[in-house]
Amino acid sequence: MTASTDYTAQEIIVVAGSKVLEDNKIVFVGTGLPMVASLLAIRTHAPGLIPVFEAGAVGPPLKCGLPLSVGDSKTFTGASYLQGLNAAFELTQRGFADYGFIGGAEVDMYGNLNSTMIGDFPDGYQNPKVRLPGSGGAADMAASCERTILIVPHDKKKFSEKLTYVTSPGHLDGSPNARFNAGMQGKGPYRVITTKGVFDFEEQSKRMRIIHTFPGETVDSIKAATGFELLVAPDVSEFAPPTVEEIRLIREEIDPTGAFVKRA
Amino acid sequence: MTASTDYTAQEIIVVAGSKVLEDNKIVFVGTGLPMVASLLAIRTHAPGLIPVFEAGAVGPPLKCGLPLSVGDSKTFTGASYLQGLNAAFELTQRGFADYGFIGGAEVDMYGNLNSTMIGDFPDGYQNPKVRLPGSGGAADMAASCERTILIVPHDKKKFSEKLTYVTSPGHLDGSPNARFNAGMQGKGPYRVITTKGVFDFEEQSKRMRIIHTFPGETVDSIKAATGFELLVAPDVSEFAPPTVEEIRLIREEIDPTGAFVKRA
Amino acid sequence: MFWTGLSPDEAREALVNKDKSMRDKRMTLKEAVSQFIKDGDNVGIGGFVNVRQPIATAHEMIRQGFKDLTLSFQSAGMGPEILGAAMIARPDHCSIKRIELAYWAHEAFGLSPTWRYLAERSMVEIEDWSNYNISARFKAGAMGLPFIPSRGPLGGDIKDSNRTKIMDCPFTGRPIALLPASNPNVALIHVQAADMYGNCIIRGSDATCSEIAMASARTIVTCEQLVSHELITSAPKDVGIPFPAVDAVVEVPYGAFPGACRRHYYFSGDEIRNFLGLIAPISKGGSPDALKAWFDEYVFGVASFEEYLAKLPFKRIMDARAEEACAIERLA
Amino acid sequence: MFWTGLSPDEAREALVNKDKSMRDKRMTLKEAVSQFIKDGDNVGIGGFVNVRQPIATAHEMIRQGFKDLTLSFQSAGMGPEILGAAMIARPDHCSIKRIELAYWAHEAFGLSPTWRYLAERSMVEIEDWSNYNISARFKAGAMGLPFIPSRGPLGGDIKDSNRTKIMDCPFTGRPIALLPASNPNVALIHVQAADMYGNCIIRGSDATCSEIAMASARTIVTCEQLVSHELITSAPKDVGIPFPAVDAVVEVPYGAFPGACRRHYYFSGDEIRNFLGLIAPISKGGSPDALKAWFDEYVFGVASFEEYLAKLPFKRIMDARAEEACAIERLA
Repeated sequence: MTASTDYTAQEIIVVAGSKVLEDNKIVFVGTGLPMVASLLAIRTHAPGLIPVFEAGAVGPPLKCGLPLSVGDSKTFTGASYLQGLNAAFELTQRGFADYGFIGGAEVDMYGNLNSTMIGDFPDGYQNPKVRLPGSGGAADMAASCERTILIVPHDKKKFSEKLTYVTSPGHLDGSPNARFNAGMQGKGPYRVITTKGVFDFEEQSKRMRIIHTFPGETVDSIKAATGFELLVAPDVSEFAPPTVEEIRLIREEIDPTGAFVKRA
Repeated sequence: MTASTDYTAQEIIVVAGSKVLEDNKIVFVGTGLPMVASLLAIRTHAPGLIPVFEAGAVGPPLKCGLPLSVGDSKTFTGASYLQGLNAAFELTQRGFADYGFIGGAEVDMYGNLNSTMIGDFPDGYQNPKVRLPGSGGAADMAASCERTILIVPHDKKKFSEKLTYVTSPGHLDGSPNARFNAGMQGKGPYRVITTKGVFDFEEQSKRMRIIHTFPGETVDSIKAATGFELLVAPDVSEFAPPTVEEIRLIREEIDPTGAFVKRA
Repeated sequence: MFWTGLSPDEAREALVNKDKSMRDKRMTLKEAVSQFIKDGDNVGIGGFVNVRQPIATAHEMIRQGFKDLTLSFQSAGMGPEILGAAMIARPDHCSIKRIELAYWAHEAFGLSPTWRYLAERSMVEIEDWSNYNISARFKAGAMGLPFIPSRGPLGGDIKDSNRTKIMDCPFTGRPIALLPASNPNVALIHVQAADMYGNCIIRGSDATCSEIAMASARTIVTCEQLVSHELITSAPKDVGIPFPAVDAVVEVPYGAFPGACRRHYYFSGDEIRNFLGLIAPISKGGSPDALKAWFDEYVFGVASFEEYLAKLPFKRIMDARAEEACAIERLA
Repeated sequence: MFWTGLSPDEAREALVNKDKSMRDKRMTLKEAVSQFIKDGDNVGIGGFVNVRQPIATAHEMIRQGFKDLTLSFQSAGMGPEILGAAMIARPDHCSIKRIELAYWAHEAFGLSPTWRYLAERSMVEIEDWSNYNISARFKAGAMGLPFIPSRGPLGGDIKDSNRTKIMDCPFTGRPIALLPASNPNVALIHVQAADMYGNCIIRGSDATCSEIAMASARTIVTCEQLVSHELITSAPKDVGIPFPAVDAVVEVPYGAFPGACRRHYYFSGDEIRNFLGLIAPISKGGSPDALKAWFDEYVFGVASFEEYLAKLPFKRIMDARAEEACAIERLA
């Protein structure tokens, strides 16, 4: 397993994301890098991973290649179930999704995500400074998958003390049983994968915590790039760089056109 | 159109029921005589009638013959839509069913039907004198079809001042907007077909009213066989006896084995 | 207890803790029933009246014996009939505590003598719903919701026979009924085809089979045909129940007999009427000996549903097969 | 007004008064749009992101002009993009008043410049939902219910951006969200196949097309293939939208182009990026001339969607067709 010396920030996100996925579990896959990471997991350590896509496909073998959309024809072929959006989210609300794999533009220390707007909420809701696409299915996955895995590019402004808007609820305010008390199901955010490392949430406080630093980063460099106070796990370790084979799989087999994994 | 002189009580019910059905309307058909009456309507004046069955079939051409069940394979072949029970009742709750065609063991003057139990409700609910099959889909059709057509064999005890139990709600207590105020949709009972005549409901009082007497019956004979005070329409008329052709269709083509229309 | 199967939170927890992987779930019906049905369970029964009732599974349950079951179904015929008749014949061996239902009879084949017997003697707790009400309750369970709104029970007495709650809609101000979810402990479902992982294809009406399977903590599937995963998933939209909802897959041809199964066989009216005829006289004080003899010969006296079928006149099964072919012509 | 389309009672009334007979509903898209879409309508848009978006219908709407529309969709791409871009190019001719949505962007093809333009200039009222929330709202509308419960919006800010109400569940005591039904005035749905009565077959994900069609007062269906009633009903379970829910049936091959349509064509990324590229510079103060020229050439300058397609490089359409064939191999 030769370590690669030539990989991009998005590529290590994909590799780290893939490693979080357990074999034989059901993962509700959001659009973009989660799709690439799930395919990599299936091609490596998790051939029995069962992807679910919000347009409705459950467990497709994805033998036609990387979908460009979670409603893509490539997700439908060979699926074990295929109805519509309501059916996919009802499965999830019922408890069928072990993991949800989502992204966002901003994240806070409790794993809440914003993908709706930058500006002032509620007063400036109708007049956003930056209007983002909106939740899509992310809020639903966040509310009802048993655990969620988040992908957010690491950036001081994006790792924010206070979000403009909580699109996808994580551990809310971190208080005990916050999710249960709000009427939600599932244990909430489990891991965060960024361009700088891998994070979990400390059990009592539900606050984000460094568990792995990516090559070239340190606990301090990551803290410096984070807009809130990060906790540090007692046994924080360096994440092994992607292998040459993993990078080859991503570049040559999984996303050869760079649809989601940018080369630059 | 030669009048038949040889027909049974169930046969005239079928003929009268069929005549109430309008061409090109959607009718949600309950099990038993309503199925026979709907087939007769399709074979005579209403070729564009669209039957819906509670197991899920919408608009089947019924070319394989009389179904023995509303979940029968014969209702599925050639249907325009076929999911399950929820889908059929959701269509109805939404407003797709112009008519519902149902039966019951007992009826009151407001067209409420009982098909659940004879005895004492609520105190004797767990200890019925006679336990009937239960609502099936009749209560749902009664609650949400735009209008309902009821079939009840005429009998003083079955046409009752006070039902043990209201399974399928009609005009409730007859008070203005009673159905709307209860949260229901639809205009409620439209016609009652019995072994003795055809009845509608007087517009203000919502009370059952004789509109047609069957051959051999009079307003007085019908009143005498009814356990509540019947109203009489100003223009009550005798219902024409079934034609020889109608009886032939029922006996030879629609229900040749006497599955629902008993010969005796 | 308010919830007669699992509460919504228990139902979620059961599914979260379950192995949902795609693995071989084939086993014998004997294994499936002994592994997945427990005394006291709330049992969701699939099919509609006498269409796709899980008859083979009911036979196996009676062979093994069961106690204090709750049966939940919308409209059923031979499924509860045979389970209930077993309670009449062998109350020491088989017992039903409670019935949650919309309809129990046989349409063209008549009323249910077992239902009258058990209800009129107060031998079971009763909870009435309508077909849509209880179907919607399974749907709420399948959707992971604690309740679902419905207009179905408004205006009549059904809502006062059960756990429906009425509230004023916060959007319209008009009354609306809230139906509590049903999450049975175990679902019994008969389908036309399944693969070894539990992906199921249902032909004809789905009835509420998908909802019951998704709502339940465990699901036993019997199928007319066990086919390859590749064949099943060549038309993913035909899959009515996805594999993670299924725990056991058993190939049992004619598993809904004497009821009907679209594409395979029509009702066997003779067999249904024959069975009902064994029970009707008991209500009027007659002896249960003929019914007991039937169970001794066809259930307790055999090791499997296949052996029961083998004891029937072959013509009876071929007639049911031929009659179904009239409703749906297909090349083999 | 609380209800932005029809209220539940109005939606019921509209359907009760509608002619639901099985009759020939074929017409031109020009006739369908002029007959069934009115200024001020709440328009439900079918498909999912760039899959089966009703693009041909959007072109025709722009040609005819419209005012004060509300657009309702879960996740959409080119549908609102082209309608919104028409408002940027010709505000006198086309206007959108309000957007009820879960997501507006193009996944692998990037963000929506039109959405940013309209939202950041406060040119439209916004109501955010999640994909499940708004899908469930259409479903409530389709079910004839005033609302549906959901756990989806609990815990975040979406519920405070819209008309969700939270209550304590009367069965569990835990909080639960109630989502008001959506009953649009008109649904725009593109499907693979339909018969002249409006029975529709959808291949691949249904998205929420069935729900939107059943919830709406009127439905315009465009289809890749218009086929016989006999063929459609030879597999009744394949029918995703039944005829009584449909008002107009128009055969428009490639009617979702440059989006994708399962079995027929994959995304035309070049065409999507090309269109988005006309709008992006306008946000930064650039001229709208190129966008106007595009509309003049491809929408106002032609009489039909077929004429727009005829102006495109033939290879672009053949490429989309060939790429879809990789995902689903089929004999013609």
